[in-house]
Amino acid sequence: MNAAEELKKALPDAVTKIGMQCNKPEATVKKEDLLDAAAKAQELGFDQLSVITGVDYEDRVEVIYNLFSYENKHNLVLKVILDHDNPEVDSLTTLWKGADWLERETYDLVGIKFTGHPNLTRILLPEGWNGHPLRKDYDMETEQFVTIGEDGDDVVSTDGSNLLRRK
Amino acid sequence: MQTDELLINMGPVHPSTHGVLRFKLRMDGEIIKDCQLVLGYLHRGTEKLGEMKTYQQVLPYTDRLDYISAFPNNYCYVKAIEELAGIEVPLRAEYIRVLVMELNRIVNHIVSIGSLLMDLGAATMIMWGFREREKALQLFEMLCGARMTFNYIKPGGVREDLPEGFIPKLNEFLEEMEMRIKDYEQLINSNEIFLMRMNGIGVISAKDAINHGLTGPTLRGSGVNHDLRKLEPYSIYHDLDFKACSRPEGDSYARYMVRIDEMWESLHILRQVVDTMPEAKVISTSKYGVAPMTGVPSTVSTYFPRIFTPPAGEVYTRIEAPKGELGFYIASDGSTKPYRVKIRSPSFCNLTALSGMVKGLKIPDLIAAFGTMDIVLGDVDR
Amino acid sequence: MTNAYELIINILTALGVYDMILDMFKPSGTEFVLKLIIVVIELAVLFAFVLVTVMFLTWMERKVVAMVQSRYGPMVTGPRGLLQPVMDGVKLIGKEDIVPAKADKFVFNLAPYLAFVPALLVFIPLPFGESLIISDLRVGLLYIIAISALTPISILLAGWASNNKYTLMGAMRAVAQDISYTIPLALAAITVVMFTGSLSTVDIVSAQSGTWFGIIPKWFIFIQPLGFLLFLIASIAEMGRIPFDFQESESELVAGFFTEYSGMKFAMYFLAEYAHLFAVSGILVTIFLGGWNGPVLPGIPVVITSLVYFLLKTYAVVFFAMWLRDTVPRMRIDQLLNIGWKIMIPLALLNLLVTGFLITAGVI
Amino acid sequence: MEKGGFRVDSVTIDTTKIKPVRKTPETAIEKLEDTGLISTLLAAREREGSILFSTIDQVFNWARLSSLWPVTSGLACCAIEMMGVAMAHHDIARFGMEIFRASPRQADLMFVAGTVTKRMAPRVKQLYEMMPDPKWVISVGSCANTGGPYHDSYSVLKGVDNIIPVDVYIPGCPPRPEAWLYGIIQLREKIKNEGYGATWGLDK
Repeated sequence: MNAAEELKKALPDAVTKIGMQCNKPEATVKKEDLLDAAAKAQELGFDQLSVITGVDYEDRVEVIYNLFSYENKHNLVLKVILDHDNPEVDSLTTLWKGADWLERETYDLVGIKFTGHPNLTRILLPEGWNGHPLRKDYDMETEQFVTIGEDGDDVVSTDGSNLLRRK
Repeated sequence: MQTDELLINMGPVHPSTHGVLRFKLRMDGEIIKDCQLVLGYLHRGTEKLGEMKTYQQVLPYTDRLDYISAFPNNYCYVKAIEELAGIEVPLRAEYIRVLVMELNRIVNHIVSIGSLLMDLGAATMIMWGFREREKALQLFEMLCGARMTFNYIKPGGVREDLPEGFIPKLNEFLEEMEMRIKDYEQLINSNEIFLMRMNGIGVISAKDAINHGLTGPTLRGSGVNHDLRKLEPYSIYHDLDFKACSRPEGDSYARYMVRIDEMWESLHILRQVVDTMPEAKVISTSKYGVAPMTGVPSTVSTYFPRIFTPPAGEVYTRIEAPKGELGFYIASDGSTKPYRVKIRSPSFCNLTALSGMVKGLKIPDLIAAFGTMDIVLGDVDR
Repeated sequence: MTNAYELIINILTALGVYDMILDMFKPSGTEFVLKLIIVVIELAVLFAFVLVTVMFLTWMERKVVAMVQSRYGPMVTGPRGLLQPVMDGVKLIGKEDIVPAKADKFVFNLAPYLAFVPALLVFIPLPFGESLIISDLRVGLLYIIAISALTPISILLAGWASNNKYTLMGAMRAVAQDISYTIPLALAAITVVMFTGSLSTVDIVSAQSGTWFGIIPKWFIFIQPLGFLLFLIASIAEMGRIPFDFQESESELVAGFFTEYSGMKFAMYFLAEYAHLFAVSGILVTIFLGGWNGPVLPGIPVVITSLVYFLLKTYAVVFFAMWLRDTVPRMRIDQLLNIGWKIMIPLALLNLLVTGFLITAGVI
Repeated sequence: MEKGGFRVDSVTIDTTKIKPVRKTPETAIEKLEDTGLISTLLAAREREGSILFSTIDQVFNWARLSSLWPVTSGLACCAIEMMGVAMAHHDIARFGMEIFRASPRQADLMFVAGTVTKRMAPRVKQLYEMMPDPKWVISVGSCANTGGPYHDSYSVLKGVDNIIPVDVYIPGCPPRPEAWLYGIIQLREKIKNEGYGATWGLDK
């Protein structure tokens, strides 16, 4: 019995589908039950949250959590499927501190809101950047510029006139 | 005595932030009360570019993530594709891959230790280190013509077989390196001031380290003996005799020592690889490859399609890069371009723990602890 | 002959021109003008000497570093890069002089001079050789320690006036460091004074002439090894060099207290730093390493041999400081202060006590 | 020239080739011109800003090209090669350039070594503005020159010359240390031929 099946057995309502991500067991979880499922997984020995990936599938948004158990050397993939226009899911920062930045990054680039995150701000792009670049409908045409505001923080604008030397 | 808090902006241009990281420090005199990290000054949009290029075109971008050790990046990406498409890799190619990756690990640790010492004020170590690094780079150059950004490992194998005279030169390097690591140890290990600066600085417990998602030498410095080369042996690591190095203290000195130990282990691995390397071709001819041209020896690289379409699906692959666990998540929709490339970079995840580690310490400690995290900004910001 | 002034007069007399010159001034009662001229010449020679030394030291520093790090160092400019410091100087003269908008302009401009002048003044009671001394002050050692202690004021002014957090922190560190290391420095020097009974540098040097058993020179390093060690460590801390270069500490505070200085003012700090390095090494040589004493060579005037001995010894100490810089990392400021207050000062006091006891008991 | 200005390369004019048209001099000015002084002066002024300064220029130019202190500012991959150039094997200390100043106030030269992202661009510009005149910029690597492999990206500036004037471009990704050294030598050549007026903005 692999880890996904175990999780399904423990939480039959939360896990909607089990399958494989290439060679890793994968469990698709209802988005309301993600926190429970993750806590259960942590109980099962999955102590490392390797990565959080957000993928924009144009009709839906998927968030994929890759977990690993140092003890049993098992992999487990959790997946939640979110609404495309308003993707929102519980934050896992209470379980893994490492989720903090990974979630911020996913929010920054894919635009997924993690409810309950202590400091959900942009991390790689400056605050005020327009759009989430890894969304398929991101506008690549409009150039955005950054200038230094007060206290060394960034100010985003589409007008680069005080930065560029010539037009 | 109550004094006003001092806000200090360290970076993005600062000599010891290893690039363009920025610390926002709230200070009470010299003591750090709060350390906030501001990233993204080198955010180049690699993941978006990954969606815009074909599979083979993405490969050069992986070189530029962790630009000190590019081979593992290459390899991890290629491994993801190979797992996705089910490409068989010839054994000799795997040996060469491991060879270059371990060589790169040594280079990475040299640079890491060197820049740590430079941040502490002793510039000699980095000069010595770069002297040896230059020799390793010459080996890389023999192999693929590039010094830092190799684009050498490709789906199905490696670009070229080892050139003539490579192995003798490598042996020479290994012999010299053995002597040099001893030199480094003599210069640094027992230096009283170095010990004063490193011992008990930036301590993180094993439990916290795992919870923060630390990996690589940074994790093993906390006494967690986890190494993906051992846990999930990939390539030919299950055939090799080596041990995962770890230290129980969890402080900066432990992390530094793990790196020194790993250099010895890498030398050990390299010796084995050189001794047991089989003769065979270095690029796959199965499924996506095309049979070699007539008259060309089978060991010479053959044509591998520039544009190919792996089946639809998702894959997440990870390896033990010198800095920690490097992962590539690729979602394919069956077209010539990846639908989504996600990079799990070790530097990014390791850096998560820093602000907790340095609370209550001083600026020089921040620099010492940060130096032992061994990050590269290209890897953090992608 | 006791100092350079008399040396010049003696040379002029030997040349037979002194009386002639004196006659030119005597009738009008303006001998003091002649005196003044000679003093100005003396100081000009000293100034030129310091400048050339500093330039040479920067070149030497870069070469020594290069040597340790298996490099060449400056090679292109002049033979073996010897003209490099000159070029650096000329370039710095031609740089734009930036005063930050929010800086305290008067203090900002004043501070570099305050750093440079004490660095020059220290040389006044320094015996470069037999009778090669500008002025043999009776409180020479005290004077040197007092003048050296002026440097932190300049640093503090610079750090404060720049209106930059890094400079301020650098300045604070420098002051804390200087204060805590001047004490062991002085205490270590006092043990020597207990032997000589005089603060005059000339007396200290002459007390070290001669040998024991015809082999071991009577230097104070052999009587006072602990004092020497304390003085060495404290003086390296005073010079502000690695492992104690907190005022600058490049990887932490960008460039420390002179982060905001550019052009000539930066060059002033550069000059002051190296002049200080040379001066402190010279003082160390004077107090503990026998000053200009050395084997007398027949046929060569003592003035010359003594100068050579002095410079040789001083450059050896300077080389040691440079060598140290290339091998050890920087300490942390609190560790430095800990060592200063908790180890160095008690040790220095103990050394003083033991020495006093031994002298009273007549053992040494 | 627009505000903020970019540097114009100094023009080298061979004074020996300038010959005034032979004509019988009548006025005092014409007589003076006949001696060739004015044309020489004009040519020198064109070249050096002022004839008085030409010798001083040469001394200063020599000093400047001999002691180019770079500011420590690595941006990306090329920064590692910058370290490589500074280290034992390639050793730019030979040119007197090993004094990497962390403070831009004391630097003469900026290596823009690596990708300039949108977020970093104002900082690079500020760093450049903080450096005292005369100052030079070497743009290193494809990213800094044009955006390079990241030209298509949403967050990368397409060439650092969009924000600051660049003296020498070094191509490569990243450039080999030999290429760096060649670029440095090119800059030295350029400084050698610079006029007083040009570097001090007096020709405007």
